[in-house]
Amino acid sequence: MSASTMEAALLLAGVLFMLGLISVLIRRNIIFMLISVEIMLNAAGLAFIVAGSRWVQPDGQVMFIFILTMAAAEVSVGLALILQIYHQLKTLDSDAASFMKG
Amino acid sequence: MELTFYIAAAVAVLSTIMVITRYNIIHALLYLVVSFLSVAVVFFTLGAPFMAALEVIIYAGAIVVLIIFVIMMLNLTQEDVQREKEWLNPSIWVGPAILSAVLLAELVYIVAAGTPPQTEGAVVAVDAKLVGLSLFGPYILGVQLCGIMLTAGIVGAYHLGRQKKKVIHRFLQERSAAA
Amino acid sequence: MENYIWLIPALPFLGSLLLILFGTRLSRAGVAILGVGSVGVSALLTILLGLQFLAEKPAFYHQEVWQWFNVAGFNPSIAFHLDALSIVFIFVITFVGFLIHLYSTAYMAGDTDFSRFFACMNLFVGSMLLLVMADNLLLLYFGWEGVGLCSYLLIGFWYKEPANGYAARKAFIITRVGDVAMAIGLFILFQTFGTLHIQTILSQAPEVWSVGAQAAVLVGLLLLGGAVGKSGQLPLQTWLPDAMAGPTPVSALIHAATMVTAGVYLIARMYVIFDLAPVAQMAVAVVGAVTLLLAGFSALTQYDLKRVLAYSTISQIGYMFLALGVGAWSAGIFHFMIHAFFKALLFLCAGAIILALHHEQDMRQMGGLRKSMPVVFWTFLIGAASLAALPVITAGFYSKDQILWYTLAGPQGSIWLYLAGLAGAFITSIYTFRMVFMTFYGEPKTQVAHPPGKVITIPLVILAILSLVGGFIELPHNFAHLALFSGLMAPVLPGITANELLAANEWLFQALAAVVSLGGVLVAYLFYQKSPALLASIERSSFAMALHRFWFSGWGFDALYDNLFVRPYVFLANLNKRDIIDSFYTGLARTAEGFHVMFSQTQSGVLRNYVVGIVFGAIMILTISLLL
Amino acid sequence: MILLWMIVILMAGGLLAWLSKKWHPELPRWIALFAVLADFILAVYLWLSLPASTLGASPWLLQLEIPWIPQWGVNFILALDGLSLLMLLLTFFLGILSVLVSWREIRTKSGFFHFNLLWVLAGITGVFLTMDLFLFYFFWEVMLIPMYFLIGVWGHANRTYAAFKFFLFTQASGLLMLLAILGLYFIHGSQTGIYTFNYFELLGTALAPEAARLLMFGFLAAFLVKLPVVPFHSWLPDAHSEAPTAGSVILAGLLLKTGAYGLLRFVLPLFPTAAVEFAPWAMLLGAVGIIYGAILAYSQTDLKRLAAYTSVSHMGFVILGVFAFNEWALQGVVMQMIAHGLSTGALFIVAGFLYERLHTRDMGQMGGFWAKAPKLGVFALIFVMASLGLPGLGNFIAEFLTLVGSWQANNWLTVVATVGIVLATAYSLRIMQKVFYEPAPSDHHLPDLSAREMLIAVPMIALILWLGLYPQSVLDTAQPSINQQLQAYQEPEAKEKVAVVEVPAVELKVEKAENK
Repeated sequence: MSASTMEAALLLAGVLFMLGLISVLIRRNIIFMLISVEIMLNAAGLAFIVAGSRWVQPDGQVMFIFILTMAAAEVSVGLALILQIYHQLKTLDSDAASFMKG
Repeated sequence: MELTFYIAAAVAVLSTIMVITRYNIIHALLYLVVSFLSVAVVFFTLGAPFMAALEVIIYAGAIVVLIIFVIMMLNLTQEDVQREKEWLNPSIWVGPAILSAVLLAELVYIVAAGTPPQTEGAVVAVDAKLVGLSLFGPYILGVQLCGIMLTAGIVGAYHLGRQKKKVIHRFLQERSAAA
Repeated sequence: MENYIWLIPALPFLGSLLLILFGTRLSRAGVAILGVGSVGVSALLTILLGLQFLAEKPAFYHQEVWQWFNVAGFNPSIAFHLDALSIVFIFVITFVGFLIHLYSTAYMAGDTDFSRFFACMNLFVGSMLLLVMADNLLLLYFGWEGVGLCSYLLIGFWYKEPANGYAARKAFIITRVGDVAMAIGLFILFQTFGTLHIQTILSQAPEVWSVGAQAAVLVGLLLLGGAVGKSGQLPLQTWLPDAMAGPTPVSALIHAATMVTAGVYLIARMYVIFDLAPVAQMAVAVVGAVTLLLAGFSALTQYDLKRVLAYSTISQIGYMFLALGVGAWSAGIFHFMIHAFFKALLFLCAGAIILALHHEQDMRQMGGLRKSMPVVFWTFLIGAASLAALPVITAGFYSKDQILWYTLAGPQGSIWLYLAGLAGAFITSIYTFRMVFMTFYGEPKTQVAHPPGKVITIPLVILAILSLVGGFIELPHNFAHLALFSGLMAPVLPGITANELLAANEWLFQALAAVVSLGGVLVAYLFYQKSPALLASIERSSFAMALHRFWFSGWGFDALYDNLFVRPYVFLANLNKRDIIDSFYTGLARTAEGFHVMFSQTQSGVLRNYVVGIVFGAIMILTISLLL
Repeated sequence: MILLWMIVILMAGGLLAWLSKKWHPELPRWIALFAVLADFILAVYLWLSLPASTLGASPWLLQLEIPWIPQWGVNFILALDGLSLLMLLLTFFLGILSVLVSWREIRTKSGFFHFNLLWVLAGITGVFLTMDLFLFYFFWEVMLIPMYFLIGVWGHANRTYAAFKFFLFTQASGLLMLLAILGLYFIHGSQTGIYTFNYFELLGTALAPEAARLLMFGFLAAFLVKLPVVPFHSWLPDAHSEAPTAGSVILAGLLLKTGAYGLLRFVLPLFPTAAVEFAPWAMLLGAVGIIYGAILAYSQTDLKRLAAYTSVSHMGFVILGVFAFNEWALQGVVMQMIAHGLSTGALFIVAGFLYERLHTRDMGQMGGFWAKAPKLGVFALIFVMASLGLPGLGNFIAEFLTLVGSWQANNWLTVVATVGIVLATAYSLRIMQKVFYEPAPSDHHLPDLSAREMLIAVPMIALILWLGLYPQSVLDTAQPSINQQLQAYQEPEAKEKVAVVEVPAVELKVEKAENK
């Protein structure tokens, strides 16, 4: 695979990351935000894979596994939190959960 | 192989755009599955078949299913979709989009500027055995940490997800008292 | 006998200590015995010692009690040096002090703080003795400050009246201004000589400094600064009239007879420095001359009996300074001794009057006391005569005449100083007899409550006798020529020789002095006894009234200092009460708090805003790293 | 070993006092009293058994060295010389007084109070004893935190503010000192290869002028804030006036002295050239401090605040003297440390006595107390006079020696400082005037000193008189260690001495003997 593909793959990671980021920024629905974070994590993982593939080393994939694990844990805890928030506030609006105002 | 990569990449980008523009959360999740699958294809083209498999199983499988379960528990209706529409008007998303575009532009610039040394030829697959060896070799500590984190995640999810009717957080209690 | 020198100051100190510790538990008689007795024994010891001194004629007695401290060669001792000069001083201090103590037992009899009074008085006598007996300047400074403290405590003795406390503070602070000058003088002396031992300095000074050396002049002026502070001379004289707030015996002892003459002692003691610094010595003479005139004019206008005496004290000390300034050392000390007698006498008489008239001090409310208080009248008259230097019979005549004579005929004399002294003598006799006429003649205006008892009159009589005969130990050259006093002083203080040319006509100047003082009496008689209407008509003119006001307020020095130093200081202090520097730190804290408020605004609790922050941060970091 | 015991007794006594509150409410006081008393007796024993004059070249009386963290070159070094011994005596004496003074005043949490009190004292003891810079910094902090609690828990109305202010000032400056200590450590290490915090070994470190200056400012920061010198003084009035009486006594009497001690012990010998460069500025700060403190003291209406500003003024003499670099001035400084500890401590105790009776510190509400409490009046009078530098009391010796010494170094600043004495008179007499003279604005019930209070007052009076009349024993004790601190300055000093005319003052004393 050519270097240009590598660059393209990195760019793909960047684009996906940006899309996730935009989503986090514009969404008020807290589940959407969680999904967007997943997209971003996935994009980051992609970047690792690209790097590992570029140097033909397993480290990139190892990192991806770590990210995966973390994403899984994050989703489970995050969803539990979402449930809790929904039960307390009866809404999924993240702006409503703004009690920690300074 | 390259063509596969580009097609998969295009699909990934398109489906992700669809994810972030949907009002109905189930639709968004379906597109998300597509996005994950296409990224898995990209992994495959990059010579990481095992990771592609994991991507399919865990991201497209487990995580998305988990989210769907939760959505089912939340019992969302057409009203929520409507509200989503109200929340997502252009005035809200233009600013963040510009910001992200700037960030993207910088990333592109960095990738383009820092040209890596050319390595021609086919992709050399890094097989799962090698990954496993390094996981349980130099990265053993990280694996253990991941284990701890997962345990913590399980415990945390259980603890947080429990329905405690009586006990409300004191902060929220004050809130409700004030209201 | 000289092994017991230390007892002389120690006894009053001991008395004071005992009175402080047990004074409240003793009976009044006990307090009186302790207070008067300690000073009495001291006086007795002094007289015995003085007799031995006269018999043996040693250069000096010296006794070291203990070494005070020793730091790198700076080793002052608690040690006493007694020569003729000190003996004259301790004699006056203990003897006059004893009489005044005795008098006080009657004067203060009704006071609730009887023991505190005697504790302070004893402490004063002890400190004053320390001052004049010290063999080094540091110990002298010890006594110097000690008497300042006692003066403060006794002026403010009736502490419940805020004005008294104010006067006391004023006295302490103003004298301290002088003390600072003196302390700086001591630093220079120490730097130059490596010691503060007086005799060493006096013997070394001529070798180290030539005549007119800058350092010598500086030291001389600084010592003069200390002296004017303590002695109430220009420009630090303003505290003394106010110091009359204290009980009258205090005024007699501290603010007339002894403490205020400490400056005279200091200058006489350090005469070598002044010999080496003609400029400083000239300054002493000028300060004395100006002060005696200014104070004399102020005394003319006062109505408070004690204030007249206070101004007269300032004026008489001015004479002493004048004498020292022209090099008539022994004449200055002689006048000190005589002045102590008659001024103490006058104050004690004034006290007797004040006591008899229910603490009335205004002379306009007195009058006609000649009949009701004959003993006081006669003794007061003697004191007044001595103060006015009425010729031949009074001691004051001999001492003052000697000063006037050397002011003119001495090697450093000048006609201007002489004229100032002569004018001063004229004014002195006017205000003195103004006092006599206003108080004892005319119509009685206030009823005498109780005539003074024996304890009060005995000291008066003794002092009156001394005020008359004290002068006969030193008679002028052309008039029996008796020089007992200056003979005594000769080993300690250098003598003075009069101008040959003038000496032939000395009697002429004596006659002039006599005429002047008699003239003053006559003027006073004219204005205050014969035809008060004449005086009243003069006083009605606006110029005279303004002058009167000006003199009455002590030439406006109080107002001047008040506006120049006190008020700006208090204003500045109050302005800065909250400490401007602290506002810098509180300002710093305020700023931090402001930032806190500002930044806590960004903590909106809205998750998306935080994400925007993160994105901004990422963009910034990337941009910066790209640009660099 | 006896040195270690001193610290251990205090620390253990503190813990015990805290615990003993459970058994009996009065027990902490007695335990604290006996702990400090034991230390005091130890110190007096040391003083009597080790007369400084018998020493040879070395000023050190006792030394204890235990390796602590050898990897970093940290040793547990305690060493005692005349200077530290005097400071210890003062510490324990004032410690006893602070326990006595709190006997009735402290009602709440008395166990914790005495714990803090003893630990502050332990910290101060450590600061005066340790000769390892690491340990020094440790003790420097140890005395800080309990003091924070003393002010913050048992203080007056505005105590939290004052405690924070105190903490921030001293902590910030202490950190600068830590930086300087580390800087010295690394410079010494890189030069010799031996990384150590040992004071004795660091003494000879050769420093580049620039480095020496920076390091000196690090040390100065801590000491000048603690002292305090004028632009950094503003924590002091708040801390002093809000602290409980014992806290004020310890603050004024001891904590300020650690700053002065630090200047003597560390700044002078470690940075001789930099200190000489800085000397005129330091003396200027001193002179400004004397005047500025005096002016501020004059305007205060709060008795404790007034006393606090007098401390600022008096500490000006310390820095003036320290940077004069001669024996007179340094002896004066040592005397000033002791005499000021007593005199200002006494003024705070007077304020405490009055507060206990009147529940106010406002002088506007006092007056005419002489009639009601003559013993208190005499006690106050003596220490008011001490603070204005009356001869016969310790402060006079201190101030006079300091000024004599500083005159040799700088004439004009000495003149300014001497003028400060006049201002001292003004504010000191104001205390007497407002509190004891004048008619009382309101009729308070004011009992005179009780037996316990006399037990506090009488030793203080005796001591200040002793210091004023026979200070030689104190001066002798301090002398060898002062010479030690001055060693680096002896060269220029020798030249100056030649200029001074040596006058033999002995002959005159004998003369009279024959005359008889």
